[in-house]
Amino acid sequence: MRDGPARYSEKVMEHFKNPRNVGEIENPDGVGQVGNPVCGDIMELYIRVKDGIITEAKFKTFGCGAAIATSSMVTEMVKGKSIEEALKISNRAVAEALGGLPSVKMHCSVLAEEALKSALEDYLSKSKR
Amino acid sequence: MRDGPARYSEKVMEHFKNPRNVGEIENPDGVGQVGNPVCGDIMELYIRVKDGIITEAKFKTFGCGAAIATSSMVTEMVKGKSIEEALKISNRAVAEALGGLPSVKMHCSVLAEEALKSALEDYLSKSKR
Amino acid sequence: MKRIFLDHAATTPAHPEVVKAMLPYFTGAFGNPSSIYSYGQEAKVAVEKVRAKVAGFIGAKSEEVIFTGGGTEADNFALKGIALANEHKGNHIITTSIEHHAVIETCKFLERRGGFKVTYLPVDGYGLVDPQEVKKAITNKTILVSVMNANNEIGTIQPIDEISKYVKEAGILFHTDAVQTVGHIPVNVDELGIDLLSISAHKLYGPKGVGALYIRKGTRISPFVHGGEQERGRRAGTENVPGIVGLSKAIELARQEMGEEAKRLACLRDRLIQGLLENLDHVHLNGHPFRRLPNNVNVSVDFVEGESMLLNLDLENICASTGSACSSSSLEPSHVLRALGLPPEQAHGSLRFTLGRENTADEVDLVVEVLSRIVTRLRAMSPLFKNSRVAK
Amino acid sequence: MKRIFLDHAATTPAHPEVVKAMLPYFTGAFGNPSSIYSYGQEAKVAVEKVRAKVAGFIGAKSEEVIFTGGGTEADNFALKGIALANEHKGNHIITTSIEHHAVIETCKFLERRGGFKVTYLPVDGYGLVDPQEVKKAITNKTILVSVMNANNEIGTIQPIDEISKYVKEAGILFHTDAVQTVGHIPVNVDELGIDLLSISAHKLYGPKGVGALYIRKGTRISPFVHGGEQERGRRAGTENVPGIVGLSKAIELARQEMGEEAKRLACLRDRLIQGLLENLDHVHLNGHPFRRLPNNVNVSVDFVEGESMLLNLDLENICASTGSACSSSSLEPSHVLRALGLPPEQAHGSLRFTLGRENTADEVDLVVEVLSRIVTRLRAMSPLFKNSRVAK
Ligand SMILES: Cc1ncc(COP(=O)(O)O)c(C=O)c1O
Ligand SMILES: Cc1ncc(COP(=O)(O)O)c(C=O)c1O
Repeated sequence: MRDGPARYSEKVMEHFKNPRNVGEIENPDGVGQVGNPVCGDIMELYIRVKDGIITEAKFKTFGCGAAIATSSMVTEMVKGKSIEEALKISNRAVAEALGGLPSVKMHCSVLAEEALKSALEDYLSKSKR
Repeated sequence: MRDGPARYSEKVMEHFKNPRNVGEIENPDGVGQVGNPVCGDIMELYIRVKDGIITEAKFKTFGCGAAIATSSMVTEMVKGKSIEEALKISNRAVAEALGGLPSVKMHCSVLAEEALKSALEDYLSKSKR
Repeated sequence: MKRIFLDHAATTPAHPEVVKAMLPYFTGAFGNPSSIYSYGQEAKVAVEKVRAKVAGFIGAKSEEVIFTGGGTEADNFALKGIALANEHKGNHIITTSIEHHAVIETCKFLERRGGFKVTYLPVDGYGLVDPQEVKKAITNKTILVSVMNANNEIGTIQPIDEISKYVKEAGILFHTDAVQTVGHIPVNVDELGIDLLSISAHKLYGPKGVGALYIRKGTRISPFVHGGEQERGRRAGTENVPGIVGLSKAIELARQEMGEEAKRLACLRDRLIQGLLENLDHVHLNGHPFRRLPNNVNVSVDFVEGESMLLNLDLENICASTGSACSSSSLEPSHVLRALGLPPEQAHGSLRFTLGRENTADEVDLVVEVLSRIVTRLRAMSPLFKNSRVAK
Repeated sequence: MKRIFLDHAATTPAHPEVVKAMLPYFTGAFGNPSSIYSYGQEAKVAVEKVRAKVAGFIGAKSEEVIFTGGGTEADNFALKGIALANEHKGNHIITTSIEHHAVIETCKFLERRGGFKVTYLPVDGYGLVDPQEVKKAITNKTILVSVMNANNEIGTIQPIDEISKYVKEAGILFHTDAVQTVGHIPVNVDELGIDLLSISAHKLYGPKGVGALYIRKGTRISPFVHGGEQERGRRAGTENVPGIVGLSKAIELARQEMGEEAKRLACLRDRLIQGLLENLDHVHLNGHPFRRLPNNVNVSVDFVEGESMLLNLDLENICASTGSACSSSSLEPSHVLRALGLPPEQAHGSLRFTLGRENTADEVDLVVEVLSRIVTRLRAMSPLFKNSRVAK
């Protein structure tokens, strides 16, 4: 209990304290940006794709503890996955991987899913060109 | 404080604990009875009169602490007084002699005044006959 | 002389264990449960833990218990909250004529200002509500029935489960004021079949100024205290964390001790009743001979007035209570005793002794002895006593 | 690492002297003030003695102070009680857009269910209410004006005395929520010219779950909690005697220490504000530069969100608060910051530090240092910060 508010799981706090994959990718193969300042959460998600497999993922996030933790988690989850597999990652999966989220924070996992989808779509539309 | 509820003065408690003139007078010169069981107070006041002076006064009372104390006090106050003087004894005077009464208990002093008046009137109407 | 406290229905001392449990939350763990840092969340965790304990004790789920500022607030919340949330369904409430003022005055307020009609059911000579009367009183406008679990003056325990059958049949919400029962006799919301239940901590060796309202899941109720989001939006105001912890500790102790204690108290109660009836003439037991709280003794002593007995008892360090008008500012004797049909003199001559944890058989015997002396003395100055002797 | 508590506007620890003063009333002197035996009357005497103390502190008479179950209840009582007692005169209430939820939600309730119209006055960029605006808003239907003495989030102190002139001129009742001021800065009901004033004990080193409402003599007000005759019929429910004694002790301590302490806190406050503004770019002070509570610091830190700063501070044992949406279940940022006209990012990036009795200059310096580190780290992962650098 001493290392985080009761409502966040240890896993959330762990990712919040040591977020993985913070930063940007230069010339990424896909970028997603979701959220807006009005509602208090903005996520940017960058991916690098090689032979249909996501080899790298990074994020920048303005938002609460859950927003940062879900960003971190989703970038971890997506690495090594095919585009198809990545498209199947749901917000619930992200939340579950974090040991659950308080109900008022579930929207952060939705944002993470949307950021990922948006990056994947960006990649797909670019690769179609 | 330890010897009585805060709301009763020491004097009230003293008269309550050691009421003066409890009892009846046989063949009294005047009797007053006021109050009724519905409102929880009944006072009977007996007087003996000699040469226009009240020589003895006794009471019987069913009622609260204040009712008993005012009965006791009024019988004390009336002794040695002329009828005329006794008729002037007001409920306020009784309450004051007791060091004051809580406002919700002022009606007990009214009852005492009425009991006295009633006993005096009884005496006066008897002596006219 | 040691004080003999026989007014546990009015209030109880906080158990030393209760105070001990509360202490850390005043100064050390003083966080506000609404704060998101761990310090506040620790307070929140404490509150949620004890909420589960309080809920479990009455067979409820955690989320069905809302903490309040006392039993009176719980009653206000229940009645006003249900009335407001359900006025589109109807404007009729059924209660009894012997409820605590917290229920009666709230009902009167709803009549005066809320457009509600309230039926105040009569009781029989023992203070019992007839379930059939409840059934008969139900109309298609009835939205709530409120019948207290046990009466605070005469100790009569109502047939709540029987009443609830009729109330449930009609699909109506059922509230019970359990301020005098929780922690004293078993109370289970499902067995009683009730939807709302009021608790007050200071009646079960907990602190004053804390209570709880049980609200069955799914019950539509409007908040009574508006403001912040505390208690999931149902009761605003910074949680009284030490008080809530104290209530829970009191309940934990009751869970352990209530069974044995109720038996012990019932013995003392019967000893006191018997002692009074045997040692004094013209004394009547008020309330039900056996459907009564294990700690309640209520008698009427003919020819003497209650307050004067009380004061005399007080002078001998015995604390009791009376339904006499003289003890209230309204100058009316207890509405409960009047509802039993007691003649005014008997209502004015009532005395209530409510036993508790520290009382002993010796104390009970002493009270009988002391009261006999007091009554003899007061009767000697009572015009009613004289008349009664003349009449015989 | 020692905890640095900088959230005294949320709650304060009870002062050890307060706890000490309360203790006897839990177990020893536990009588019910409504009981007529001396034991209960002793509790009553204690309550009346401390009532005089509380009243004296705000320049009121004893009988003008009613004890409640907290600040929220006091606000509910004031607004609903006045509304109900005066609805024959009019149905309009004036308040501000930066009141505490206890006032705002109660007003919304009166609008929704009581047929009242409420004007929520705007404030300027510092959070100040313009007395002229109050004057303009008054109609012949206005029965009550409620403007808080000082705001709990941004610390801005309102010109209550100036406002009250217009309110009094119009013969209207004036309520002020003084939960954040009583015990911290001088508050006198006559100097402020107000008719009703809310107090909460746990904001001034008293216990949680106790408060008071000042009601100027002669003010018509309906009870909020119905039931027994306590508080001369104005607030039913067994008095929380220990809590009331605790509130009074807290006030006694404030009377002695407030003057010096306010000066000390104002120094710390200014040190913290200066430290933050000097050590961090893109930080703005929210609220008024000098018309503010001596213990309140509220800043917006651009490009980072409040909860994430709070959590990081918490990890370093520093307790603060934020107006960010993320800390509430409504997902809206603080209504107070929005009323100031702050853009949403700045509202989301707000931090409140409220100082108290135990805070030191060293702690303040440490907080500046720790927060600078945290902000640098969080900005490094913020897409807004990057964009801002690009934009320059
Ligand atoms: C039956 C009953 N209901 C309600 C109450 C009110 O509880 P509280 O004193 O906690 O306000 C009491 C006691 O006063 C009571 O006996
Ligand atoms: C300005 C203001 N009003 C009212 C309240 C409510 O007081 P309480 O927490 O005692 O219910 C608070 C604190 O929460 C406050 O800061």
